[in-house]
Amino acid sequence: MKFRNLIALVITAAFALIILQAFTITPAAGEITLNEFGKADINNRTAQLYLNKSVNTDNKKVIYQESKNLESGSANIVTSVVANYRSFDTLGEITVLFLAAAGIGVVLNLENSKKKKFAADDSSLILNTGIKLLFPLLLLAGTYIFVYGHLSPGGGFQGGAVIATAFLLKMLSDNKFEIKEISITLVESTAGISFVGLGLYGLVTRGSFLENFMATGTVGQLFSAGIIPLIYIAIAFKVGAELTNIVKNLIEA
Amino acid sequence: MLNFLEEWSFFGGSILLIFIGLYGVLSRKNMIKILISLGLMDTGVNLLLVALGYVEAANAPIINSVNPSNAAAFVDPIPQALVLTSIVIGTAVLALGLALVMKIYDKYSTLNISEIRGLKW
Amino acid sequence: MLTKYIFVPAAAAFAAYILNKKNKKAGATITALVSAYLLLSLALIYGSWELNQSFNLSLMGYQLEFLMALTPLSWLFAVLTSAISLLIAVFSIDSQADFKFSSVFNLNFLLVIGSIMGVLFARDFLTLFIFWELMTWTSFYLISSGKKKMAGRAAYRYLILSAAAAYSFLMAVIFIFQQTGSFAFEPAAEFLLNNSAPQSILLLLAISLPFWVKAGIFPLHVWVKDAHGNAPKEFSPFLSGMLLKVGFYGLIVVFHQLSFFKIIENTIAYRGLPLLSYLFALLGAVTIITGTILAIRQEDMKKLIAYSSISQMGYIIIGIAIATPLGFSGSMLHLMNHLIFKSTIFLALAAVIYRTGTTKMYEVGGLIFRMPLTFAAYLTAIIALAGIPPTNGFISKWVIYQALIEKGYLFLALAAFFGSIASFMYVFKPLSTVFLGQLKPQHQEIKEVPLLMKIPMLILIGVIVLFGVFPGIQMNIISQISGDLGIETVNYSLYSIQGAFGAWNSLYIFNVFAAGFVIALLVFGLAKKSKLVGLLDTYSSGEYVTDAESYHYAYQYYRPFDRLFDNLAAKSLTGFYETLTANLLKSGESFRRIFAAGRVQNYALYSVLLFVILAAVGWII
Amino acid sequence: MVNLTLIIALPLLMAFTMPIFKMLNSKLPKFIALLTTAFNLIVLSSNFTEIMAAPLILELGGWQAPFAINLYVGPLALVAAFLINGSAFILSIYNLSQDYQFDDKFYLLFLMITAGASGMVMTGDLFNLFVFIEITSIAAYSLTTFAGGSSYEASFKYLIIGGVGSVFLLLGIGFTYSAVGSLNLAEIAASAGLINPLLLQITALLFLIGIGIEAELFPLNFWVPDIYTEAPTAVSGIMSGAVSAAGIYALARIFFTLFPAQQFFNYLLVIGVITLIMGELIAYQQENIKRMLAYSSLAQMGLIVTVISLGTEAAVKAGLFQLINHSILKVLLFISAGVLISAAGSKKIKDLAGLGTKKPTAAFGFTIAAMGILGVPFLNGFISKFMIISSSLNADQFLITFLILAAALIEIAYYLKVVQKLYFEDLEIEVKNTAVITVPVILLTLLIIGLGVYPQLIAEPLEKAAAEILNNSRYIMTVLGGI
Repeated sequence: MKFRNLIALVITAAFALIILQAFTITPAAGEITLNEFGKADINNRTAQLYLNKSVNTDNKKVIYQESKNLESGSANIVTSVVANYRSFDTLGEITVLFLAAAGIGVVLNLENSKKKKFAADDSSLILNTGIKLLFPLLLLAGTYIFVYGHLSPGGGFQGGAVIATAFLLKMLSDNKFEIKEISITLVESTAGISFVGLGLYGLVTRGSFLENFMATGTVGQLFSAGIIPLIYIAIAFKVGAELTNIVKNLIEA
Repeated sequence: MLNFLEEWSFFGGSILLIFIGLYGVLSRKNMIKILISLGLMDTGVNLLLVALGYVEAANAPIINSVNPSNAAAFVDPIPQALVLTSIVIGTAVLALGLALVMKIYDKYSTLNISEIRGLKW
Repeated sequence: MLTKYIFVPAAAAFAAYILNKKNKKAGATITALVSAYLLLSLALIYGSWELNQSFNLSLMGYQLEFLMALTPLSWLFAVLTSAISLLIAVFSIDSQADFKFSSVFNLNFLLVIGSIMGVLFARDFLTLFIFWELMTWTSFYLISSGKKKMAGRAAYRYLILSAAAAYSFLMAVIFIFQQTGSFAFEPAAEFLLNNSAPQSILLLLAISLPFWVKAGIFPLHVWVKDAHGNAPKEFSPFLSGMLLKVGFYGLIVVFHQLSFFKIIENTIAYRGLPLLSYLFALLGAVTIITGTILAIRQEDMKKLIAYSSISQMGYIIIGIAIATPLGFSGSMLHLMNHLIFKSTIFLALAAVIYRTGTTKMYEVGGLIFRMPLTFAAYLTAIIALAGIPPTNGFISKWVIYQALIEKGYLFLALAAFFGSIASFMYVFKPLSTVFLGQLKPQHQEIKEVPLLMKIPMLILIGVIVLFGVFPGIQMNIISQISGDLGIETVNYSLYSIQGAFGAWNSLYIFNVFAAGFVIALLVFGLAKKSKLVGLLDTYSSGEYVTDAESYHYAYQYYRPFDRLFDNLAAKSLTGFYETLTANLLKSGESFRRIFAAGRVQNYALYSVLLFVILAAVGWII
Repeated sequence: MVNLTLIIALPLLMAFTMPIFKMLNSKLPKFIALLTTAFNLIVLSSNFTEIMAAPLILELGGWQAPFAINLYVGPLALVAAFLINGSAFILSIYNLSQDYQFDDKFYLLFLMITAGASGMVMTGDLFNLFVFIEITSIAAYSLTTFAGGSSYEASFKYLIIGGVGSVFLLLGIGFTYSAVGSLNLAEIAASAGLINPLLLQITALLFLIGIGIEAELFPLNFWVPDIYTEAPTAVSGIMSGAVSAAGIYALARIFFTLFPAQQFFNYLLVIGVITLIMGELIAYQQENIKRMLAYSSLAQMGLIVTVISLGTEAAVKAGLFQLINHSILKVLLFISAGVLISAAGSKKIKDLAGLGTKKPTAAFGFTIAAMGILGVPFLNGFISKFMIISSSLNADQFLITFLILAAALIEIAYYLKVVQKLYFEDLEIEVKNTAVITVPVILLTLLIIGLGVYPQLIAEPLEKAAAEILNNSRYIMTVLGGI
């Protein structure tokens, strides 16, 4: 092991130990420290308000398929955090992905003429057929994931990622398969514009950016949760398009 | 022993991941390995974040037919939402990094970071 | 209105800049007109010492007061500034065609004039600092615009030294501001008097540092030679004549108006002089000696005169430091006289350079046949510089000797005498090599300078002799200044000054010298003329002469004398400063090699390391 | 008065639409960028009086202030946002005469770096701050590579450092959330006093490293020279003028509002002074003009951090003024240097000799900005230098004052070298055609002289900003007051 690496090891270990130390503190009276593992005190956290859906309204109890017109109608609380309470972060997040996709296009500096293909000209029949079979299933699964994002685990990112996987597999197996740059761009832009547009519509009609302007319905039903499904659809298209774009660029470079 | 594992496999384990990742970033010569290490660090942090919101014997924060009311014990949903964001950011950075590595490889024909020192001082 | 002395030149500066683009002579003409206007209006306010102006400004939470007032001291300096700039501007009208940066020259020249006026009228530190900085910056550009390659470097050194000193000034001044809540001189002086003496002395020394630099006193004189030697030839007279003097203005302000001398009054003394004052005088003596020795070694005529300026500054500082009535008057006289004769010398040299295009003495010779008026101007001026009656230079030096001997400062007097005698050696060198001797073949055709260049030189010759005969004219304003500063005045009449051991009557001396001059002229006219031989007509035993210049008698003129000081000169102060800064900056180089070595992993390591270190520091504390 | 959320939302919208604009007309993106930044400036101005009266809290998604994400725009954030969007506006004017290869992508990234930096200064939420930092840096990674050449390498370095930094930041955010149970800055600040000192220290240091990378502190700043040198001029300009300002803001917000313990200010003071001295010393060694400017930027950042961490009101004011000056001057320096570089076809200082007469506008811009930095009277740098010295002496920091002045001396040395080269030396080179920068130079020169002659212009915002940042209980009250 080189001397430099040894130094790096020592320093990194010191760093890890210092971080670890933060978990071993025993608090004095009235002092705040980190919670022990598994003892997160949700009652003292903002999360409690989200679980109760009582940030703006005073609400203590949410009942599946019963409670109506809650401030955030999603049954999946993570979703309501991602796409409603903290949807500004999410907007930032898809922006990051968008920037990365654009950046990769710039970095790789692709010219239209010399695009490479990953798939061999004679990729195996099994692979080809299998992926042909999988492709619609994956699309369907992806769609299900983002459409039911507010009811079950899943959501726009996950759905988008699955959809992108479908295209990735297709690109890996079929050398005739081609996605036009322009269609990706259009999907990307439209999805992004709709997300910001939803936010701006909230700003215009309700007075604050990304505010929910639709009825939230009954918890647990498909048509509920206000703009959350719309946002998730936009996110899914955007993430799907962007991941596809990234993969496409990396393959073609 | 089991108790210890339960308690420390999440905090300690994720910090170990961060440690391994950090050491990898600081010591590996191959640029792709450096990026992998970066990814490892990200994973470690994400795990830690989720672990910080864990509540013993609680459910995923979804109100459904199994847990029809929010009276049931749920884990903290916020870290999960944060992790979702940070995963995407991590992915984006890694993808961009890989693209850069491809470009640098084109120029220097090597992945060894110690040979890539066109910019110094 | 005192502000007009600042704003008129400033406004004219931009007008000159723009008009000069159309016509190359416009800028210098405007400069001349503005200087004439300033001179005239200054003459009109002579005696109205109660003139003052003030502005209040609340700036970013600081209550600032800008004060300006007219004192005899500032009046004198303002008159000198505008007079000399008038002469230089007239002189430079015709030489503008030589200029690469004619517009920039005029812009900056007028700005320098305006900012000097600001410095002179300022009665508070902030105004003083602002205009001082402006003066430094504009003169920096003026020096940089010199034609030679060294000009940039010289200007650079000048600015760095000035800026360092200005920062020490700023720090001290703001410290005082924190204590008194005002930048004005009076509260500051009061505060300093009541403060503990060591701290006050330290503060005042810090405040005076820029003035020491500007005045070119010994350890800080390193910028003078190159700046003078490389500045545009039209600016050198102003640089040497006026800009150096502004430093003395500042010193006088610090010593008297900020009561530096009062503060050190009760410290340890040597022969009745506080040790610190003696130290200053000693610096003056060292300045005289170094300046003189280095001047003798010079091959470049402008640099030679620059070193002579350094040594002459030594006289002035000695007189100011000992602060006796005679010493102060002597200094002020010498200050004025030096301004006059040194600008004459530089103008004469500028005329030579204008015609021949070189500043190396061994490249010219015998110009007396082609440029008699320039020669006359130079001759008169160096007679004054060497301190020979009946010129003004003698009188001021005489008064300073009187002051030194009166108190019995032996070493200082010796240094002064040494400087005076040795100055003869170096001023004689350009005289004999540039003007005397034989004309070079390539200079056969050159003519005397045009009329507009002649006029300033003629005026200056007249003034040198005038003040040589009637020092009372100068003593008139000097006595007002000493009165204002609380120094006793010296007895004087129009043509005599009362010294410690008798009076000087310049009228007698003038008559004696006039008679002597007539006799000498007769002898010269009647005696047999010598034969003229070409300067490069050298006997070389048939060997092929490859380097004719080195056979020129001006080449290494004082070589035997130089040898005496070779060891000393090798240890030049400039070199010392440069090694010092180079070593300091080398530490930056090692910084760069250690840290910024291009390894991204190291960069990442630093961040982890910083975390660990800071955590450890926090843990230890 | 226009809703301030638009400052972030509109660039986002425009960025998403940029590919479509490009399809409509290939010239459109650069004008869209210009219009968007101009619009942002108008939005900011329209909110000026309101914010001067009381800080503005914008609840995003309609959720009550401390419980979800909110934007907090106080006087300090307003000043910083003005700097960011102002720099972006000026650079957009400069960009009008530039051609980039993928111009839609360039302008969308450019808008996003602006929006990211604006978000950094406006957000009131810790995790949101992280997201905006990432937006800014990812945009910067990509923008750098527009220059081709070695810029990929520079970008890769920044990416690695940024990646490590984001891990630090996330850890800090995780710790804070786990301890306090909230991500809102005000809520954290309100209960920060109760946190165990050891934990507090570890958390604060994590933030110090994470944000120190954006604020360009020593020794976290070695990616800076590479990026500034290799990136296109407009990107160097925005990084130096806007992103670093946002970094400083974030640092100040974290340490004045969240962890106002003397210990951390002492750390920052030491780090700042080292950054200052080291930056100046290394800048002096540089032969490459952009690298010189980069190290000079580092030094200025060090100076600002030093002064601000003195922690008195006068000092914070001085630091902020210096920050404003730095943004104005560095933008001007970078665009003039960019023009000079492309005229000479070289980044070496010695190859720029004699461009003063051949490229008068750019050379004038460089000179006036250099003189502004050096603190020539009647230019803005003079006022800030005066305020800095005054405030640091007032805090009895003689050594710090001395070091600041010594650093300023080195700064004079290397800037003047360039100015002299430009004007007083000659080199026979063929001058290439370059961008026209008359409008930005005039605008910035007016600002430089305007602030130098009449600094009172920004006295009120600075006063309020300093008072705001120093009083964290007011911040807490303003945000939590709604409960």
